[in-house]
Amino acid sequence: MRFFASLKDLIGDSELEVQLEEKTSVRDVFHQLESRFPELKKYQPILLVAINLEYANLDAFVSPGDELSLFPPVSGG
Amino acid sequence: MRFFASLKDLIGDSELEVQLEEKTSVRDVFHQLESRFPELKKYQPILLVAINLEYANLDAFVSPGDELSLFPPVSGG
Amino acid sequence: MIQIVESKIEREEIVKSVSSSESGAIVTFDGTVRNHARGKQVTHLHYEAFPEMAAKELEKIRAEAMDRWPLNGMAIVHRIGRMEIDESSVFIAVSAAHRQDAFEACRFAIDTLKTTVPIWKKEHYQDGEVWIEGYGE
Amino acid sequence: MIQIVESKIEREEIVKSVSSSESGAIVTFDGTVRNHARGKQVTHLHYEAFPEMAAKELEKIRAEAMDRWPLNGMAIVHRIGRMEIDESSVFIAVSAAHRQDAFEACRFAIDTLKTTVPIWKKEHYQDGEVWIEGYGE
Repeated sequence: MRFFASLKDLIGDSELEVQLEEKTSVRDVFHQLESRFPELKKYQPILLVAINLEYANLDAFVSPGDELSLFPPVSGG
Repeated sequence: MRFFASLKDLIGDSELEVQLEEKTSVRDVFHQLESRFPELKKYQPILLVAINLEYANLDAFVSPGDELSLFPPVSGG
Repeated sequence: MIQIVESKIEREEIVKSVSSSESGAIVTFDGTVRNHARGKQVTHLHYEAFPEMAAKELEKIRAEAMDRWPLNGMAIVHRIGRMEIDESSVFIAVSAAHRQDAFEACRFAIDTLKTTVPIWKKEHYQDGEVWIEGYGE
Repeated sequence: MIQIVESKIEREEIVKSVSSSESGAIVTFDGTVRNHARGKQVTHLHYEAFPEMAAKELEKIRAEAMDRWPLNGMAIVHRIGRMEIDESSVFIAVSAAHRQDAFEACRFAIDTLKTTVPIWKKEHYQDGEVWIEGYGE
Protein backbone atom coordinates (compact mmCIF):
# COMPACT_ATOMS: atom_id res chain seq x y z
CA MET A 1 0.00 0.00 0.00
CA ARG A 2 1.08 3.57 -0.62
CA PHE A 3 0.21 6.73 1.30
CA PHE A 4 0.65 10.40 0.49
CA ALA A 5 0.64 13.82 2.14
CA SER A 6 -0.83 13.88 5.65
CA LEU A 7 -1.80 10.20 5.41
CA LYS A 8 1.85 9.33 4.91
CA ASP A 9 2.68 11.42 7.99
CA LEU A 10 -0.02 9.63 9.99
CA ILE A 11 1.12 6.14 8.97
CA GLY A 12 4.74 7.21 9.43
CA ASP A 13 5.75 5.70 6.12
CA SER A 14 4.93 6.05 2.43
CA GLU A 15 4.57 2.29 1.91
CA LEU A 16 3.23 -0.65 3.85
CA GLU A 17 2.98 -4.31 2.87
CA VAL A 18 -0.44 -5.84 3.57
CA GLN A 19 -1.00 -9.59 3.29
CA LEU A 20 -4.22 -10.54 1.50
CA GLU A 21 -5.35 -14.14 1.25
CA GLU A 22 -7.83 -13.42 -1.50
CA LYS A 23 -10.02 -10.65 -2.94
CA THR A 24 -10.82 -8.20 -0.14
CA SER A 25 -12.79 -4.96 -0.24
CA VAL A 26 -10.87 -1.72 0.19
CA ARG A 27 -13.22 -1.00 3.08
CA ASP A 28 -12.01 -4.13 4.91
CA VAL A 29 -8.37 -3.26 4.30
CA PHE A 30 -9.07 0.24 5.58
CA HIS A 31 -10.72 -1.07 8.76
CA GLN A 32 -7.82 -3.43 9.45
CA LEU A 33 -5.48 -0.47 9.08
CA GLU A 34 -7.73 1.66 11.29
CA SER A 35 -7.30 -0.80 14.15
CA ARG A 36 -3.54 -0.10 14.01
CA PHE A 37 -3.90 3.65 13.32
CA PRO A 38 -7.09 4.87 15.05
CA GLU A 39 -6.58 8.43 13.75
CA LEU A 40 -7.41 7.13 10.27
CA LYS A 41 -11.09 7.23 11.22
CA LYS A 42 -11.43 10.94 10.46
CA TYR A 43 -10.20 10.32 6.91
CA GLN A 44 -12.97 7.92 5.97
CA PRO A 45 -15.46 10.53 4.63
CA ILE A 46 -12.85 12.29 2.47
CA LEU A 47 -10.45 9.47 1.62
CA LEU A 48 -9.37 8.92 -1.99
CA VAL A 49 -8.55 5.42 -3.15
CA ALA A 50 -6.54 4.21 -6.14
CA ILE A 51 -5.95 0.64 -7.26
CA ASN A 52 -3.12 0.17 -9.76
CA LEU A 53 -3.03 3.94 -10.49
CA GLU A 54 -6.78 4.23 -11.17
CA TYR A 55 -9.32 5.85 -8.88
CA ALA A 56 -11.57 3.37 -7.06
CA ASN A 57 -13.82 3.50 -4.01
CA LEU A 58 -14.11 1.74 -0.67
CA ASP A 59 -16.40 -0.92 -2.15
CA ALA A 60 -13.87 -1.97 -4.78
CA PHE A 61 -11.93 -5.18 -4.32
CA VAL A 62 -8.18 -5.69 -4.22
CA SER A 63 -6.44 -8.96 -4.98
CA PRO A 64 -2.96 -10.11 -3.98
CA GLY A 65 -0.44 -8.23 -6.14
CA ASP A 66 -2.58 -5.11 -6.60
CA GLU A 67 -1.16 -1.77 -5.61
CA LEU A 68 -3.60 -0.02 -3.30
CA SER A 69 -3.04 3.70 -2.54
CA LEU A 70 -4.84 5.87 -0.02
CA PHE A 71 -4.60 9.63 0.07
CA PRO A 72 -6.43 12.80 1.09
CA PRO A 73 -8.20 15.16 -1.35
CA VAL A 74 -5.70 16.65 -3.75
CA SER A 75 -4.48 20.25 -3.71
CA GLY A 76 -2.19 20.61 -6.70
CA GLY A 77 -2.21 23.47 -9.15
CA MET B 1 -9.97 64.70 -41.15
CA ARG B 2 -8.22 61.35 -40.84
CA PHE B 3 -8.96 58.05 -42.59
CA PHE B 4 -7.77 54.52 -41.95
CA ALA B 5 -7.58 51.12 -43.63
CA SER B 6 -9.78 50.76 -46.73
CA LEU B 7 -11.23 54.23 -46.23
CA LYS B 8 -7.76 55.69 -46.52
CA ASP B 9 -7.31 53.73 -49.76
CA LEU B 10 -10.64 55.02 -51.07
CA ILE B 11 -9.87 58.66 -50.26
CA GLY B 12 -6.33 58.18 -51.53
CA ASP B 13 -4.87 59.91 -48.50
CA SER B 14 -4.78 59.50 -44.73
CA GLU B 15 -5.63 63.14 -44.09
CA LEU B 16 -7.82 65.80 -45.61
CA GLU B 17 -8.44 69.38 -44.52
CA VAL B 18 -12.15 70.33 -44.42
CA GLN B 19 -13.22 73.95 -43.95
CA LEU B 20 -16.07 74.39 -41.47
CA GLU B 21 -17.68 77.75 -40.90
CA GLU B 22 -19.34 76.67 -37.69
CA LYS B 23 -20.66 73.61 -35.84
CA THR B 24 -21.66 71.03 -38.43
CA SER B 25 -23.01 67.52 -37.97
CA VAL B 26 -20.74 64.63 -38.91
CA ARG B 27 -23.52 63.49 -41.20
CA ASP B 28 -23.27 66.73 -43.19
CA VAL B 29 -19.51 66.49 -43.42
CA PHE B 30 -19.89 62.90 -44.59
CA HIS B 31 -22.38 63.88 -47.30
CA GLN B 32 -20.14 66.67 -48.58
CA LEU B 33 -17.34 64.13 -48.78
CA GLU B 34 -19.63 61.64 -50.48
CA SER B 35 -20.25 64.08 -53.30
CA ARG B 36 -16.51 64.02 -54.01
CA PHE B 37 -16.07 60.26 -53.36
CA PRO B 38 -19.32 58.50 -54.36
CA GLU B 39 -17.98 55.09 -53.29
CA LEU B 40 -18.21 56.29 -49.68
CA LYS B 41 -21.93 55.57 -49.79
CA LYS B 42 -21.51 51.88 -49.05
CA TYR B 43 -19.62 52.73 -45.83
CA GLN B 44 -22.46 54.68 -44.27
CA PRO B 45 -24.14 51.73 -42.46
CA ILE B 46 -20.88 50.44 -40.94
CA LEU B 47 -18.85 53.62 -40.59
CA LEU B 48 -17.10 54.39 -37.30
CA VAL B 49 -16.60 58.00 -36.27
CA ALA B 50 -14.21 59.57 -33.78
CA ILE B 51 -13.95 63.19 -32.74
CA ASN B 52 -10.77 64.15 -30.93
CA LEU B 53 -9.90 60.47 -30.31
CA GLU B 54 -13.30 59.58 -28.83
CA TYR B 55 -16.00 57.54 -30.54
CA ALA B 56 -18.97 59.58 -31.74
CA ASN B 57 -21.79 59.05 -34.25
CA LEU B 58 -23.10 60.69 -37.39
CA ASP B 59 -25.39 62.95 -35.39
CA ALA B 60 -22.56 64.45 -33.37
CA PHE B 61 -21.30 67.95 -34.19
CA VAL B 62 -17.82 69.03 -35.11
CA SER B 63 -16.48 72.55 -34.68
CA PRO B 64 -13.55 74.25 -36.39
CA GLY B 65 -10.35 72.84 -34.86
CA ASP B 66 -11.80 69.42 -34.02
CA GLU B 67 -10.12 66.33 -35.36
CA LEU B 68 -12.68 64.16 -37.12
CA SER B 69 -11.71 60.60 -38.05
CA LEU B 70 -13.66 58.11 -40.15
CA PHE B 71 -12.86 54.43 -40.37
CA PRO B 72 -14.32 50.99 -41.03
CA PRO B 73 -15.10 48.43 -38.30
CA VAL B 74 -11.92 47.39 -36.55
CA SER B 75 -10.18 44.03 -36.92
CA GLY B 76 -7.25 44.09 -34.52
CA GLY B 77 -6.27 41.31 -32.16
CA MET C 1 1.90 48.10 -19.53
CA ILE C 2 -0.09 49.29 -22.52
CA GLN C 3 1.91 49.40 -25.73
CA ILE C 4 1.61 49.53 -29.47
CA VAL C 5 4.88 48.24 -30.87
CA GLU C 6 6.40 47.69 -34.29
CA SER C 7 8.85 44.97 -33.29
CA LYS C 8 8.46 41.39 -32.08
CA ILE C 9 6.37 41.01 -28.92
CA GLU C 10 8.45 39.96 -25.91
CA ARG C 11 6.13 37.71 -23.95
CA GLU C 12 8.33 37.04 -20.92
CA GLU C 13 8.83 40.76 -20.33
CA ILE C 14 5.10 41.41 -20.42
CA VAL C 15 4.36 38.53 -18.04
CA LYS C 16 6.98 39.90 -15.64
CA SER C 17 5.33 43.31 -15.72
CA VAL C 18 2.13 41.88 -14.18
CA SER C 19 3.54 39.33 -11.76
CA SER C 20 3.43 40.02 -8.05
CA SER C 21 3.72 38.13 -4.79
CA GLU C 22 0.00 38.62 -4.19
CA SER C 23 -0.91 36.74 -7.36
CA GLY C 24 -1.81 33.09 -7.54
CA ALA C 25 -2.67 33.07 -11.24
CA ILE C 26 -1.44 34.63 -14.45
CA VAL C 27 -3.53 34.05 -17.56
CA THR C 28 -2.22 35.12 -20.94
CA PHE C 29 -3.73 35.40 -24.38
CA ASP C 30 -1.44 35.31 -27.37
CA GLY C 31 -2.96 36.09 -30.77
CA THR C 32 -0.86 34.49 -33.49
CA VAL C 33 -0.92 34.74 -37.26
CA ARG C 34 -2.63 31.73 -38.87
CA ASN C 35 -1.54 30.33 -42.20
CA HIS C 36 -5.08 30.29 -43.53
CA ALA C 37 -8.25 32.34 -43.25
CA ARG C 38 -11.50 32.56 -45.16
CA GLY C 39 -10.51 29.40 -47.02
CA LYS C 40 -7.34 30.98 -48.40
CA GLN C 41 -3.65 30.47 -47.76
CA VAL C 42 -2.27 33.52 -45.92
CA THR C 43 1.32 34.54 -46.70
CA HIS C 44 1.62 37.32 -44.12
CA LEU C 45 -0.37 40.08 -42.42
CA HIS C 46 -0.14 43.80 -42.10
CA TYR C 47 -1.71 45.68 -39.19
CA GLU C 48 -2.44 49.38 -39.22
CA ALA C 49 -3.46 51.43 -36.18
CA PHE C 50 -4.92 54.81 -35.39
CA PRO C 51 -2.15 54.97 -32.81
CA GLU C 52 -3.17 57.73 -30.38
CA MET C 53 -6.75 56.52 -30.22
CA ALA C 54 -5.80 52.83 -30.07
CA ALA C 55 -3.58 53.49 -27.03
CA LYS C 56 -6.44 55.35 -25.38
CA GLU C 57 -8.92 52.55 -26.05
CA LEU C 58 -6.48 49.95 -24.72
CA GLU C 59 -6.14 52.01 -21.53
CA LYS C 60 -9.91 52.08 -21.21
CA ILE C 61 -10.09 48.30 -21.47
CA ARG C 62 -7.51 47.92 -18.75
CA ALA C 63 -9.21 50.46 -16.50
CA GLU C 64 -12.58 48.77 -16.91
CA ALA C 65 -11.13 45.31 -16.25
CA MET C 66 -9.24 46.47 -13.14
CA ASP C 67 -12.51 47.96 -11.96
CA ARG C 68 -14.71 44.94 -12.61
CA TRP C 69 -12.42 42.18 -11.32
CA PRO C 70 -10.01 42.06 -8.36
CA LEU C 71 -6.81 41.98 -10.43
CA ASN C 72 -3.22 42.67 -9.55
CA GLY C 73 -2.15 43.66 -13.03
CA MET C 74 -3.08 43.70 -16.70
CA ALA C 75 -0.80 44.35 -19.67
CA ILE C 76 -1.87 44.63 -23.31
CA VAL C 77 0.63 44.88 -26.15
CA HIS C 78 -0.45 45.07 -29.79
CA ARG C 79 2.03 44.87 -32.61
CA ILE C 80 1.51 46.73 -35.90
CA GLY C 81 3.22 46.57 -39.28
CA ARG C 82 4.11 43.40 -41.16
CA MET C 83 3.83 40.04 -39.40
CA GLU C 84 4.72 36.54 -40.55
CA ILE C 85 2.83 33.28 -39.91
CA ASP C 86 3.18 32.13 -36.27
CA GLU C 87 4.21 35.56 -34.98
CA SER C 88 2.18 37.26 -32.25
CA SER C 89 0.05 40.25 -33.14
CA VAL C 90 -1.33 40.82 -29.64
CA PHE C 91 -0.41 39.64 -26.17
CA ILE C 92 -2.44 40.12 -23.00
CA ALA C 93 -1.32 39.12 -19.50
CA VAL C 94 -3.52 39.28 -16.41
CA SER C 95 -2.56 38.50 -12.83
CA ALA C 96 -4.95 37.98 -9.92
CA ALA C 97 -5.14 36.27 -6.57
CA HIS C 98 -7.71 33.86 -7.99
CA ARG C 99 -7.75 32.21 -11.39
CA GLN C 100 -11.43 32.76 -12.20
CA ASP C 101 -10.89 36.52 -12.18
CA ALA C 102 -7.76 36.27 -14.32
CA PHE C 103 -9.53 34.10 -16.92
CA GLU C 104 -12.62 36.29 -17.12
CA ALA C 105 -10.70 39.56 -17.31
CA CYS C 106 -8.34 38.24 -19.98
CA ARG C 107 -11.23 37.09 -22.12
CA PHE C 108 -13.04 40.37 -21.61
CA ALA C 109 -9.92 42.25 -22.72
CA ILE C 110 -9.43 40.41 -26.01
CA ASP C 111 -13.16 40.34 -26.82
CA THR C 112 -13.44 44.09 -26.21
CA LEU C 113 -10.20 44.89 -28.03
CA LYS C 114 -11.56 43.21 -31.15
CA THR C 115 -14.58 45.51 -31.24
CA THR C 116 -13.32 48.85 -29.92
CA VAL C 117 -9.61 49.37 -30.59
CA PRO C 118 -8.93 51.12 -33.92
CA ILE C 119 -6.53 48.65 -35.48
CA TRP C 120 -7.06 46.92 -38.84
CA LYS C 121 -5.66 43.77 -40.34
CA LYS C 122 -4.81 43.30 -44.00
CA GLU C 123 -4.44 39.70 -45.10
CA HIS C 124 -1.95 38.99 -47.85
CA TYR C 125 -2.42 35.94 -50.07
CA GLN C 126 -0.48 34.52 -53.02
CA ASP C 127 -2.80 36.38 -55.37
CA GLY C 128 -3.66 39.62 -53.61
CA GLU C 129 -4.56 41.29 -50.36
CA VAL C 130 -7.71 42.25 -48.48
CA TRP C 131 -8.50 44.59 -45.60
CA ILE C 132 -10.44 42.69 -42.95
CA GLU C 133 -13.02 45.01 -41.50
CA GLY C 134 -15.18 43.86 -38.64
CA TYR C 135 -15.11 40.47 -37.00
CA GLY C 136 -17.23 37.52 -37.95
CA GLU C 137 -15.75 34.98 -35.61
CA MET D 1 3.97 17.82 -23.42
CA ILE D 2 2.90 16.38 -20.06
CA GLN D 3 5.55 16.67 -17.38
CA ILE D 4 6.10 16.58 -13.66
CA VAL D 5 9.36 18.40 -13.01
CA GLU D 6 11.47 19.24 -10.00
CA SER D 7 13.17 22.29 -11.48
CA LYS D 8 11.96 25.74 -12.50
CA ILE D 9 9.19 25.72 -15.13
CA GLU D 10 10.36 27.01 -18.50
CA ARG D 11 7.34 28.85 -19.86
CA GLU D 12 8.67 29.80 -23.28
CA GLU D 13 9.62 26.20 -24.03
CA ILE D 14 6.15 24.96 -23.14
CA VAL D 15 4.46 27.64 -25.25
CA LYS D 16 6.66 26.66 -28.20
CA SER D 17 5.63 23.04 -27.81
CA VAL D 18 1.99 23.89 -28.58
CA SER D 19 2.39 26.60 -31.21
CA SER D 20 1.58 25.84 -34.81
CA SER D 21 0.82 27.69 -38.02
CA GLU D 22 -2.81 26.60 -37.79
CA SER D 23 -3.28 28.36 -34.46
CA GLY D 24 -4.71 31.82 -34.02
CA ALA D 25 -4.70 31.78 -30.23
CA ILE D 26 -2.55 30.49 -27.41
CA VAL D 27 -3.98 30.76 -23.91
CA THR D 28 -1.78 29.99 -20.92
CA PHE D 29 -2.43 29.53 -17.23
CA ASP D 30 0.41 30.05 -14.81
CA GLY D 31 -0.16 29.10 -11.17
CA THR D 32 2.20 31.07 -8.97
CA VAL D 33 3.01 30.89 -5.26
CA ARG D 34 1.24 33.62 -3.28
CA ASN D 35 2.79 35.24 -0.23
CA HIS D 36 -0.34 34.74 1.85
CA ALA D 37 -3.12 32.21 2.22
CA ARG D 38 -5.79 31.51 4.79
CA GLY D 39 -4.93 34.81 6.46
CA LYS D 40 -1.32 33.80 7.07
CA GLN D 41 2.03 34.88 5.63
CA VAL D 42 3.43 32.05 3.49
CA THR D 43 7.22 31.67 3.43
CA HIS D 44 7.38 28.91 0.81
CA LEU D 45 5.53 25.83 -0.46
CA HIS D 46 6.30 22.20 -0.88
CA TYR D 47 4.43 20.03 -3.42
CA GLU D 48 4.34 16.26 -3.26
CA ALA D 49 3.00 14.01 -6.03
CA PHE D 50 1.99 10.42 -6.54
CA PRO D 51 4.10 10.68 -9.66
CA GLU D 52 3.03 7.74 -11.85
CA MET D 53 -0.65 8.34 -11.21
CA ALA D 54 -0.37 12.12 -11.52
CA ALA D 55 1.20 11.77 -14.97
CA LYS D 56 -1.61 9.43 -15.98
CA GLU D 57 -4.30 11.81 -14.73
CA LEU D 58 -2.67 14.75 -16.53
CA GLU D 59 -2.71 12.71 -19.74
CA LYS D 60 -6.41 12.02 -19.22
CA ILE D 61 -7.12 15.73 -18.87
CA ARG D 62 -5.30 16.47 -22.08
CA ALA D 63 -7.02 13.64 -23.94
CA GLU D 64 -10.45 14.77 -22.78
CA ALA D 65 -9.75 18.42 -23.68
CA MET D 66 -8.44 17.51 -27.15
CA ASP D 67 -11.59 15.48 -27.61
CA ARG D 68 -14.06 18.14 -26.44
CA TRP D 69 -12.59 21.20 -28.15
CA PRO D 70 -10.94 21.64 -31.57
CA LEU D 71 -7.42 22.29 -30.25
CA ASN D 72 -4.06 22.17 -31.93
CA GLY D 73 -2.09 21.43 -28.78
CA MET D 74 -2.17 21.29 -25.00
CA ALA D 75 0.78 21.09 -22.62
CA ILE D 76 0.61 20.71 -18.84
CA VAL D 77 3.67 20.92 -16.63
CA HIS D 78 3.49 20.64 -12.83
CA ARG D 79 6.47 21.29 -10.63
CA ILE D 80 6.97 19.44 -7.34
CA GLY D 81 9.34 19.94 -4.42
CA ARG D 82 10.11 23.25 -2.74
CA MET D 83 8.89 26.48 -4.34
CA GLU D 84 9.44 30.09 -3.36
CA ILE D 85 6.97 32.99 -3.51
CA ASP D 86 6.32 34.12 -7.12
CA GLU D 87 7.56 30.87 -8.66
CA SER D 88 5.28 28.81 -10.90
CA SER D 89 3.92 25.52 -9.61
CA VAL D 90 1.91 24.69 -12.71
CA PHE D 91 1.83 25.93 -16.28
CA ILE D 92 -0.75 25.06 -18.95
CA ALA D 93 -0.60 26.15 -22.59
CA VAL D 94 -3.38 25.59 -25.11
CA SER D 95 -3.38 26.46 -28.81
CA ALA D 96 -6.39 26.53 -31.10
CA ALA D 97 -7.58 28.13 -34.29
CA HIS D 98 -10.15 30.12 -32.29
CA ARG D 99 -9.69 31.79 -28.94
CA GLN D 100 -12.97 30.66 -27.34
CA ASP D 101 -11.84 27.04 -27.56
CA ALA D 102 -8.40 27.83 -26.15
CA PHE D 103 -9.89 29.75 -23.19
CA GLU D 104 -12.46 27.08 -22.36
CA ALA D 105 -10.03 24.17 -22.65
CA CYS D 106 -7.39 25.92 -20.54
CA ARG D 107 -9.87 26.62 -17.79
CA PHE D 108 -11.21 23.07 -17.95
CA ALA D 109 -7.65 21.74 -17.59
CA ILE D 110 -6.75 23.71 -14.47
CA ASP D 111 -10.17 23.20 -12.86
CA THR D 112 -9.97 19.44 -13.44
CA LEU D 113 -6.33 19.22 -12.39
CA LYS D 114 -7.22 20.71 -9.04
CA THR D 115 -9.74 17.97 -8.31
CA THR D 116 -8.28 14.84 -9.92
CA VAL D 117 -4.48 14.94 -10.10
CA PRO D 118 -2.82 13.39 -7.03
CA ILE D 119 -0.55 16.24 -5.99
CA TRP D 120 -0.60 17.94 -2.59
CA LYS D 121 0.59 21.29 -1.38
CA LYS D 122 2.14 21.97 2.01
CA GLU D 123 2.15 25.62 3.06
CA HIS D 124 5.05 26.77 5.20
CA TYR D 125 4.60 29.75 7.52
CA GLN D 126 6.91 31.52 9.99
CA ASP D 127 5.48 29.35 12.77
CA GLY D 128 4.78 25.99 11.17
CA GLU D 129 3.46 24.14 8.18
CA VAL D 130 0.17 22.64 7.03
CA TRP D 131 -0.84 20.15 4.36
CA ILE D 132 -3.61 21.65 2.26
CA GLU D 133 -6.04 18.92 1.36
CA GLY D 134 -8.94 19.64 -0.92
CA TYR D 135 -9.79 22.95 -2.49
CA GLY D 136 -12.08 25.53 -1.02
CA GLU D 137 -11.57 28.24 -3.60
